[in-house]
Amino acid sequence: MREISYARAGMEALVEEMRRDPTTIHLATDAPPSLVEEFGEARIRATPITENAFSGIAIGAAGSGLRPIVNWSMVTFCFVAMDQIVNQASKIHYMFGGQQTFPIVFRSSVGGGTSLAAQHSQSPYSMFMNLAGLKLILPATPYDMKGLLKSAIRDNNPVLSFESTRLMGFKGEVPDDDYTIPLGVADVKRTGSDITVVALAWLVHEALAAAEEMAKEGVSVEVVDPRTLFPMDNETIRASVQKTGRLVIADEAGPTAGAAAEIAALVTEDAATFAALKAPPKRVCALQVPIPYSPGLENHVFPDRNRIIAGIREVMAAG
Amino acid sequence: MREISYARAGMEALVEEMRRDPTTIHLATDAPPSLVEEFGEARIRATPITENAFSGIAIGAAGSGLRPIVNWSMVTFCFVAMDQIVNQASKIHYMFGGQQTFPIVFRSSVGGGTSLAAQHSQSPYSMFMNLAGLKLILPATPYDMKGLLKSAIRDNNPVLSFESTRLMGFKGEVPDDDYTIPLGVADVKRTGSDITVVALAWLVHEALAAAEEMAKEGVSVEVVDPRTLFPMDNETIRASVQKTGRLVIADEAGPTAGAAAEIAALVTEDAATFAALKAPPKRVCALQVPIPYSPGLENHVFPDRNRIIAGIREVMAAG
Amino acid sequence: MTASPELQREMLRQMQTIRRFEERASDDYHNGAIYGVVHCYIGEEAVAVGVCSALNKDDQIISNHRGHGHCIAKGADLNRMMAELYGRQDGYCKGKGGSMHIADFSIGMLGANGIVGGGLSIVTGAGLAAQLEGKGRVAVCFFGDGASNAGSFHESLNIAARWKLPMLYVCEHNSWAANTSSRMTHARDDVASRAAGYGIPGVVVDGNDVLAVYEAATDAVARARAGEGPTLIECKTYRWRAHTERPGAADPRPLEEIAAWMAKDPIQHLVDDLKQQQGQYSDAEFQALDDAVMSAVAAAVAFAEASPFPAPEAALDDVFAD
Amino acid sequence: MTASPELQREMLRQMQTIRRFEERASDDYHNGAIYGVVHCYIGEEAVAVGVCSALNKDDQIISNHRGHGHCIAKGADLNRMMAELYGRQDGYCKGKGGSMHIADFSIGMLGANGIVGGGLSIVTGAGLAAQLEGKGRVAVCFFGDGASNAGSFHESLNIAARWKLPMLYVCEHNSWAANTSSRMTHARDDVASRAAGYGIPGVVVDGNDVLAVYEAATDAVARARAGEGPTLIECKTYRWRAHTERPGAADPRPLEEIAAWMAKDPIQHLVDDLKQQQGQYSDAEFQALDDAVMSAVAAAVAFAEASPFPAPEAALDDVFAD
Ligand SMILES: Cc1ncc(C[n+]2csc(CCOP(=O)(O)OP(=O)(O)O)c2C)c(N)n1
Ligand SMILES: Cc1ncc(C[n+]2csc(CCOP(=O)(O)OP(=O)(O)O)c2C)c(N)n1
Ligand SMILES: [Mg+2]
Ligand SMILES: [Mg+2]
Repeated sequence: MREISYARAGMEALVEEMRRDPTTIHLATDAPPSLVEEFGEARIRATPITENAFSGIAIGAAGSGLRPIVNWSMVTFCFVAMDQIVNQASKIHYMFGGQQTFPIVFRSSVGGGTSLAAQHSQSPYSMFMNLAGLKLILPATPYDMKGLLKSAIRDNNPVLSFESTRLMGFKGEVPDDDYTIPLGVADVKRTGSDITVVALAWLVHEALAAAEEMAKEGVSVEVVDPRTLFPMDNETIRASVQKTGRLVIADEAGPTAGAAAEIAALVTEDAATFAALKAPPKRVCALQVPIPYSPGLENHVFPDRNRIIAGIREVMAAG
Repeated sequence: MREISYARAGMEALVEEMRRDPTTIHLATDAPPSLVEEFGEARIRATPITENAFSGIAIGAAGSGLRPIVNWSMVTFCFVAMDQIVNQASKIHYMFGGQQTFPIVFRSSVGGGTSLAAQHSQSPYSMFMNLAGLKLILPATPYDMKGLLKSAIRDNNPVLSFESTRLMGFKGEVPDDDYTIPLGVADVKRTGSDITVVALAWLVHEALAAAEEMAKEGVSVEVVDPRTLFPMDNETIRASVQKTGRLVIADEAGPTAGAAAEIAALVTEDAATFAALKAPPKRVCALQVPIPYSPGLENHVFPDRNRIIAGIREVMAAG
Repeated sequence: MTASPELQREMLRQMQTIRRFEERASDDYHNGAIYGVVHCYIGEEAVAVGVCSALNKDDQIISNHRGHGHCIAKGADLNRMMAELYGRQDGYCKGKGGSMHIADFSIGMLGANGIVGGGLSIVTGAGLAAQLEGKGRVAVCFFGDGASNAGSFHESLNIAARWKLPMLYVCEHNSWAANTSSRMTHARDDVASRAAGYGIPGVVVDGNDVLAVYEAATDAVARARAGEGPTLIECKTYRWRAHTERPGAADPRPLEEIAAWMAKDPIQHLVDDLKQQQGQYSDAEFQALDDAVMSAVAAAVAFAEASPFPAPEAALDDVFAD
Repeated sequence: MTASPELQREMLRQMQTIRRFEERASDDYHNGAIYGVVHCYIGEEAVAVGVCSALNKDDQIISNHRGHGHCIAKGADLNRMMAELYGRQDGYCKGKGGSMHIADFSIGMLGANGIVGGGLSIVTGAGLAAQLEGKGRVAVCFFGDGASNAGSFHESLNIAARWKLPMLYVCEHNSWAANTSSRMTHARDDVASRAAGYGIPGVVVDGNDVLAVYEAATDAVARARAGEGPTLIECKTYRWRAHTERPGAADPRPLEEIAAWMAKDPIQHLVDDLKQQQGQYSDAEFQALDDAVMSAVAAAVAFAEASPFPAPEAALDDVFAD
């Protein structure tokens, strides 16, 4: 099968869906020339730097029959638009009694590792998990990116697509034909029997590397990638932990009330899974600080395969 | 001791601290006449409806030697200002290498129960817990309100004060003299030996009522109120659970990646506490939906003493 | 364009309906049948009615927290509105929204909104959809003087002007935002003065003169349908009641100011106009109109009372669409 | 007010310093000694220098993502700037900030900022503090044409105008926001045209003529210190380089447009002025100036290289102040 990059897979999903459905439009501060050429300036809008306005415009356009795809570029910039996400997009279908659908995708890049400092190295997806009314995807491979983003564009609800900065150039197999991946279905990226690592985005790959390493020591690691943060595939995660009895959660975001906290909680509050646990679940996350600029500082903050390995060893030793 | 309301206690803290320190100023869309009368229009600013701008103004004023107190009124309105909170206030001390302090308090009311529907019934404090760089308080009594808010105003960092809508008229004992409550210290609101209920804000009172009820059945419930959400007093919570071996977490917000998830995770990831757990920890939270208007719907969404009791029974039965 | 006699009578009916509907809503709020919060539009009826009279059914509007007038002027069903206020199953939002969130997408009413300034960009998206559709639809934003200071005003007007969207931005300048006077918050009191910065017309109208509002709106709608872009219309008006109906809430507005504006009642204004223009309009005719309006409001209350409360578990529905 | 000969020479030195500093920063970014992202100000030096020359040390400024020029013009230490770009312990932010977050509160430089429009309200808070302090300090906001469309522009200017804050809002109109032309995004290209809506002066200046910028700023500062409120100054200028220094990034700007603006080099402009006004200014003198500037930049690099990288654990410091 052909290999394409994560970024390219996202672009393919976008272009194919825009071809498929003439009601799709694209809103971003940048109008990519290739899109303008194919779809025209009417559908590919270069907006002023007004994330708040163009996110709201997407909501109104969606409520008037279009299917907008918004690209915030970095997730950083969505905070200017937060009123439209929190107070409008997440609630509008519900508070109007379901009378109208609002099919919108909000894309953004997340994560650090490129010395862009605190403002431009954020992974705030858990902020949207506590809100009700948004679906959230966080793909870790080109294959997942394309399949999930297509599902997101076809979904009749606001979907936030968080896309890992570190993975933009990462290549993987992607079929030529049209396919989708349903939202809310986790993927077991590697099977194992001794310990489960639930990993997100870039850390899926670090977890796979850690698993490879641990295999040499005779520890069999299962790597589960939720892929969708809301709805979360509780069943797959719990089933894995029931099998292995041990859990490490790896996330590029900080731990506090993060996706990792949710995964720990959904595992421990389930009676059968709780009963199967041989050791306390462990979060391997970024340190709870803003992200610093200098590479040595930044590397110190982020988790990686070595910290995952240390986490696995700690949990294996604990029981 | 005299009894005053929760709202009054907040006002006393504000007025006393503004008397104490002439560099304090107050920014809100509403200039309360009593404040204008005492402190003048220069320090009590009625702003246009521009939460984004006046939150940013607070940051710049703080960086220029003032100590602003911002009142967003409902937490709903802070989403317009999110860029200033997430991208600026939480990171500015850190990203500038600690060269300047930014003492600011952002006050807002949280919670539901008054038929104000989805936009005006939010409890989104966990969104700020995953961010690094903000302190967060959530008082449950008039005494805690006054003591915590005073500490917040004296603190040299941005502090968000979340104040429970349901408790505004709630009365309790508050001493006449000046006192403060340190940030980051939980309060055991009732001691017990069979089960710990960690409860937030309004649900502290519901938990106390539930404890009273359970006492009749011979179940001894300990009620712990974290009071500060960041920094969280992990030690007090873990010590309580180590003693009781059982945990229910009661929060007016939804469970997913919420404060309740964090509390579940911080308890289960600690080896000693994990070892002491006799049953899975349980979250008793709002249903994961936007808040509806009609009272019957709204009541169905929120947790209360009955659901806490049901949660306690479930955990007691489990082990 | 001036309104035909029939249209003028229809405008009068709508304005009187808004007033009577809200008088009843206020009463029912105070006696506990309506929950949460109610913001009354009484005194400002000429704005919604004058503007919506210039629109077609498939044109779209968006409202703010003070939404009943906009709903009624756009043709919303009184029964379903009242049922929503009563929190009932047959309300526009199945009891999930209440006063601040009534919407009826089938008549182009994109919703009331609890966030000041929140609707400005949303309705601009409706304007974008109208432009792409190319059938001459227009989209209208109603917002207050308070909202005009929010960033979303600037962002939305600049975009609409640059993209030449078919839109009207209608500022209801009632000089107060909750308890804060616009004198405290506006560098220049005339919001219309900001239009020049976007290269679009900025028009100031007597917002208590429904015919003047109608004419300004008609011109702006023609401009929008012709592809010439948006217009900012500032209607000077006043609310008669406190910011919300909450009992005991402070209202710092000077009594003389309130009285002066009540003397400029938009309904009386149109009655006087009708009497003058068409000598035959009589008090009896107005009385008959009011009787009909009162029956319609009473019927709406009966409808609301007859509608069941939603089942508690319905709280779990409508979070996501299929 | 016109600048004295000494001041003009100082302006020249500052402009040349900005240019040489950034040429070096760009090189060092490309050879890997500087990380993340670097946005160069080259071509726009006259704006920062013209404005800051009209300020006192205790006046305050805020910058955006393109901040080196503002820092240098306000008097920042080249050594600590370069050390910050190098990610070192002795950098302005101890290596935590990098190019987009250099600040020096001791000289009234409130920071570069990675959020377009993010600084507008923050510096307005500095203006409020200056007003309350009452010592005649002013606060200045530098922002781009792109930022002028953000809601924070509107909110901040209206507040500053209403409160008569001692402020300058300086729009660096270089006709591009990243890869998007301002023709695509501005309903009216002149940002200064928006000032009227706030009842404040809106001035358009040749942003490549440092003396013209200085005069406009001097007038505005006088107005601000006199308690008459803010001024919006729009400086027409151009960046010579791509939006960022990232290798291979697209730059859709027409080559003729770039060339035309390079022919209007602000540094050459002042050199020509000096030669004309004061026949004695010579190429040799400029060469001497440039030599001095080059040594200062080289010294800054040496300082940066000598400074250690922060200890990894320092990442945990400075999250909260005591
Ligand atoms: C962003 C935001 N901030 C504050 C509020 C609280 N609030 C509700 S209505 C209102 C006043 C609105 O004034 P205006 O826009 O003039 O409309 P009017 O009520 O006069 O019709 C305020 C401050 C809000 N709803 N949204
Ligand atoms: C809110 C926000 N949206 C998008 C960006 C990405 N971005 C960085 S600089 C820039 C262009 C800014 O243009 P302008 O304000 O004109 O300044 P210039 O770069 O021309 O000096 C953009 C879009 C950002 N930093 N912040
Ligand atoms: Mg108003
Ligand atoms: Mg620019």
